[in-house]
Amino acid sequence: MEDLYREVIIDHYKNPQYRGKLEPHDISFEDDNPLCGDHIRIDLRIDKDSRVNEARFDGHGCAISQASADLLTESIIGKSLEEIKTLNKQDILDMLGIELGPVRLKCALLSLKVLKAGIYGLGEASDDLVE
Amino acid sequence: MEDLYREVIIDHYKNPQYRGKLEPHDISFEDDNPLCGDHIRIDLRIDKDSRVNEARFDGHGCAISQASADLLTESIIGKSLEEIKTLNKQDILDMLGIELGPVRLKCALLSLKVLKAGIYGLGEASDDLVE
Amino acid sequence: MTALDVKKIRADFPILDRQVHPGVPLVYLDSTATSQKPLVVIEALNSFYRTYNANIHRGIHVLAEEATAMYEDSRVKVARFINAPSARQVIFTRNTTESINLVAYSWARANLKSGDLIILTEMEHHSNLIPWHMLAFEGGVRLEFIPVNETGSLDMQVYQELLKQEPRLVAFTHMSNVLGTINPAAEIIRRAHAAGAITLLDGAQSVPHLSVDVQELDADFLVFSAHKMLGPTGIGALYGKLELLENMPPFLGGGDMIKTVHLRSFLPNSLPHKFEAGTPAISEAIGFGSAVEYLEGLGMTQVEAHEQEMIHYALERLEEIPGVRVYGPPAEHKGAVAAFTLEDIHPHDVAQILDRYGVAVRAGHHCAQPLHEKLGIPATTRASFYIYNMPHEVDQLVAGIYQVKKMFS
Amino acid sequence: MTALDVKKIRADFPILDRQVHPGVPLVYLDSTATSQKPLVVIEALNSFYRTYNANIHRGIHVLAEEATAMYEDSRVKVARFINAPSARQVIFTRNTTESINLVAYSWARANLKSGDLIILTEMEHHSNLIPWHMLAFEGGVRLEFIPVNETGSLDMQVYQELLKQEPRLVAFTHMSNVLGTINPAAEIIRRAHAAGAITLLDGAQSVPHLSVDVQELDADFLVFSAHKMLGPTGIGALYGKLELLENMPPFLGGGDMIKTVHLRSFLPNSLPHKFEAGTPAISEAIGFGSAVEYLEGLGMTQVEAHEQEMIHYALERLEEIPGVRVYGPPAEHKGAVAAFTLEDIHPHDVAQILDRYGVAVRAGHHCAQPLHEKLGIPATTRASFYIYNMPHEVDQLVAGIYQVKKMFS
Ligand SMILES: Cc1ncc(COP(=O)(O)O)c(C=O)c1O
Ligand SMILES: Cc1ncc(COP(=O)(O)O)c(C=O)c1O
Repeated sequence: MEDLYREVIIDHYKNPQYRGKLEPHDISFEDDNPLCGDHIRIDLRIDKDSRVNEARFDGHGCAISQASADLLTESIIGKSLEEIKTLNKQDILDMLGIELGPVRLKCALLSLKVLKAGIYGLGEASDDLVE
Repeated sequence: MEDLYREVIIDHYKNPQYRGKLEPHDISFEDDNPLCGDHIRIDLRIDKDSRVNEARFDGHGCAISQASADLLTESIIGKSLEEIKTLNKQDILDMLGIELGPVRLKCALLSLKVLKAGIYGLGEASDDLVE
Repeated sequence: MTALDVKKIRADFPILDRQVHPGVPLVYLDSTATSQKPLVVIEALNSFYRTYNANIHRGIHVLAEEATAMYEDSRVKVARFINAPSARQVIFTRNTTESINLVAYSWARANLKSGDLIILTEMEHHSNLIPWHMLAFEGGVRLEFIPVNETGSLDMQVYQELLKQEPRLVAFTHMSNVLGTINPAAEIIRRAHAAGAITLLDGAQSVPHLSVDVQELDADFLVFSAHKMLGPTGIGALYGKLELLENMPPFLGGGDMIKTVHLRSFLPNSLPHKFEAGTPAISEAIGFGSAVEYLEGLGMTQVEAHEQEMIHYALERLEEIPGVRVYGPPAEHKGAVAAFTLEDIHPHDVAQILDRYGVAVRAGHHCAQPLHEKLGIPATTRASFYIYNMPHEVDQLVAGIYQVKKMFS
Repeated sequence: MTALDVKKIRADFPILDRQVHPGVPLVYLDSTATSQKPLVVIEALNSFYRTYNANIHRGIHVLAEEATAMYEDSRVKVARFINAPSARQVIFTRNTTESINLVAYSWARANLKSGDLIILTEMEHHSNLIPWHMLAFEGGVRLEFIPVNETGSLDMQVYQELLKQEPRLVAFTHMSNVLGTINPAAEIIRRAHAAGAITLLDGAQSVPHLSVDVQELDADFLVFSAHKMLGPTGIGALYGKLELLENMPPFLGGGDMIKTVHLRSFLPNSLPHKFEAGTPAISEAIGFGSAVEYLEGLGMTQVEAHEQEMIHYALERLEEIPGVRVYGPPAEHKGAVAAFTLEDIHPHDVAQILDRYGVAVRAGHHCAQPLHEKLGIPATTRASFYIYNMPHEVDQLVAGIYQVKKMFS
């Protein structure tokens, strides 16, 4: 089972480091995975060099979606918005360290989709953002 | 090939004995086979005992539809309307003396359908009439 | 009544030999989503494509005649399976969903006007909700819902109240695909008729698992899918009372559904062809016929009895696991569907870990999001059983659930 | 360019070994109605049902993941086959007919108003007529028709005139299923766009037989059926430009086409799922993917070249028979379809006698009754050719026709 739910996933799911909300924030976006009701919101504070200096996620859902959100949130602190725009599917899979089928991939990528939609200032989070 | 287009069919097709119209008539009905454009009209004169004393068919179409119409028209002269109501698919097949697939069956049964719809005074000729 | 010989049945389903991971055999507990197919159905498709594939209805050559005869013969088999008075009351569609849409587009748009009421239930599958949502949005019909009560059954008292508003249609599921509830269809239909409404019975879950007799139930419309009852994908059916179907305008326009066509006008064909536009799902219809024949061979009473055994055992085993909560009525009032939650572990996680043990279950809202909203949960894990399932598979499910618990503890 | 190795191809089609009457092998000249299927397609269905049958999109277990991946992979293959910019512009439907109805119900009903003009042609298949008849009848749109001239091609001058009336849609067949005419699609589309209209290209006959590139043609909608291009029954496709599809309201409502559902409202899913309600034709989509792969393996240029050879030879042989009249343009301007009359012998009789010699042809109006009205005949006999046909089969057709003549002489 180690290949599927590595300890890191269960860990970040049970003890997320970056769960919470930021008020005020510069960027905030939220969306669901309609398939399973997973929900993720991400709040960012941006400094004047367009770098993320604080980030939090909130929401609920499966271990994969919540652990990825925590891992992603952790990874973007200090990064510029331009750098974040280049993050993709593979980056998330690398953080999780597992292979995922199409349905679970959606869980894993929900937080990245939300993050990018927020940064691009989109009205809707589209799957195209995380191809 | 004899089994398929027996001489009787080609004969009745090429030299129909009962092709024509009756004016005046007591009963007249016409209909198409929409699949192929076959068209049959049947005119009847009925005597006071409700027997057919004159009958003619008109129309155009394939050998099977026209030959059956001629054979059917021939066979009903002298019959009572009640007797005609009992005619069915098998009677037509017996006259033709061949086996037919579902599409050709419709050609073969068109005249019977028209005849029965006329006798029953229906607005439309339905396949149910010739089951 | 002889019980099902499940071992023998299993030998008819090639997929059950499959290992889904190295050394891990398949335990298929997802028949509510789609059933597996017996060899005889697979071979029906095979033999169609290998020996008599042709387009139907308009062909004179041997292949076309054979294909037409088999296609129409399947209609007769399906009609007999639900005891329809005549085969032309069975329209082939893609699935339950298309069948419901056909009624919504053709019957409802021709017969309902703004303000007219349609009664649905809170336990409907999305397929029996969205077509009516669209109609409400576009044409102003009103929708009311029979509530689901604590025990997972419909509140018949509220139904009785709703009937006073003179609904035109009552559309409801015969068996819930989540709760497993078998609704009192005959009674619901009887009351609807007394109130002057017609009824649409969603048989997607009942026709595969129970004996459903449209004449006994007096259903006006019945809809179901082949793929949930051993048949191929891509084919379903709409049964309707003759007078209703005869008076409905066509839905899809095209080849075969016409009697005659001119440049600017056409005459629709007679039933059932009026509603089957274009080249139909020919091989699929033939496979459907073969599937219902297989079920008839087993006997639907026997199928029901086996499923009752399975669900009794499954609920007994599941309910002894701490943290498991199964939704829906007790075993004797439901079909072989067990949707459950396990502590606050997300069903996606449960399903994925079960999969590692070969146990195939579904996780999510099962296309019944409003029902889950009502239950106050976003998703459930659902195990469902059919003719080929055995008690030891329940044991494997239970063992898997204990593994999940261990991992998340 | 290497020619097709037809002998080798024939070995891929099990049905071609069949004897339709004792001692009489099949000569299948009815591919315009539906094509035969290569082993690889039959095996794709087989292997789906035997090893990974599951419902898609919502499943987490291995079977569901495999089925989903293969289903979506087929979409990618079909998209590539017509050079669609992206796979989500390919919607799976039952057939060409449903694809056209989808556009008529969703795009047209949302975008056209009473008095708006749709241009069609006199050579359309019923599937590209009735949906617009229904719209004209119900919503008052106007229909005008590009006439077919003596040589079996469209009168482009009349088209030019009609364009002055500012049509909203030009819907036309790429290749006539009776005359074989290959219409100048790029030019018709270019002119339609110049006049502010969008276009629907009926590719039911062109996509199986020609290389069709939606970007090169700049088609707004393209519709086609798998069963005419080596694929299974029960599946077809609608291609559309992204902006059009994005802005169209849903057509069928149900599972899978939604993002979220509440008791009284729903949000539609994104493309392509928005238009695929309910359990789709899963095995059929997978078979479709395998069919286009087979065609790609042969090369569509090679397919075209082979069919040109076949139709040249067929017309040469047919036209030397006294009393035969073939309809449509000369071989170099048409696909491999020869519809003919033989003296005043009814096509049904011709087809049935040919069948006795194993020659499978179609007889009737071929779902193009208005075209036959224009030609002044109720029906034709149609022989059509595909990748597995050989010149000696034309000879058998010709020999059969002489037998018919003898019988009726
Ligand atoms: C030109 C054309 N359009 C549409 C169709 C309809 O195709 P289908 O019956 O697969 O919907 C056909 C096939 O008969 C055709 O030849
Ligand atoms: C109760 C119920 N209704 C409708 C459907 C929809 O069936 P299909 O997806 O075959 O159209 C289902 C299956 O998921 C169901 O369980």
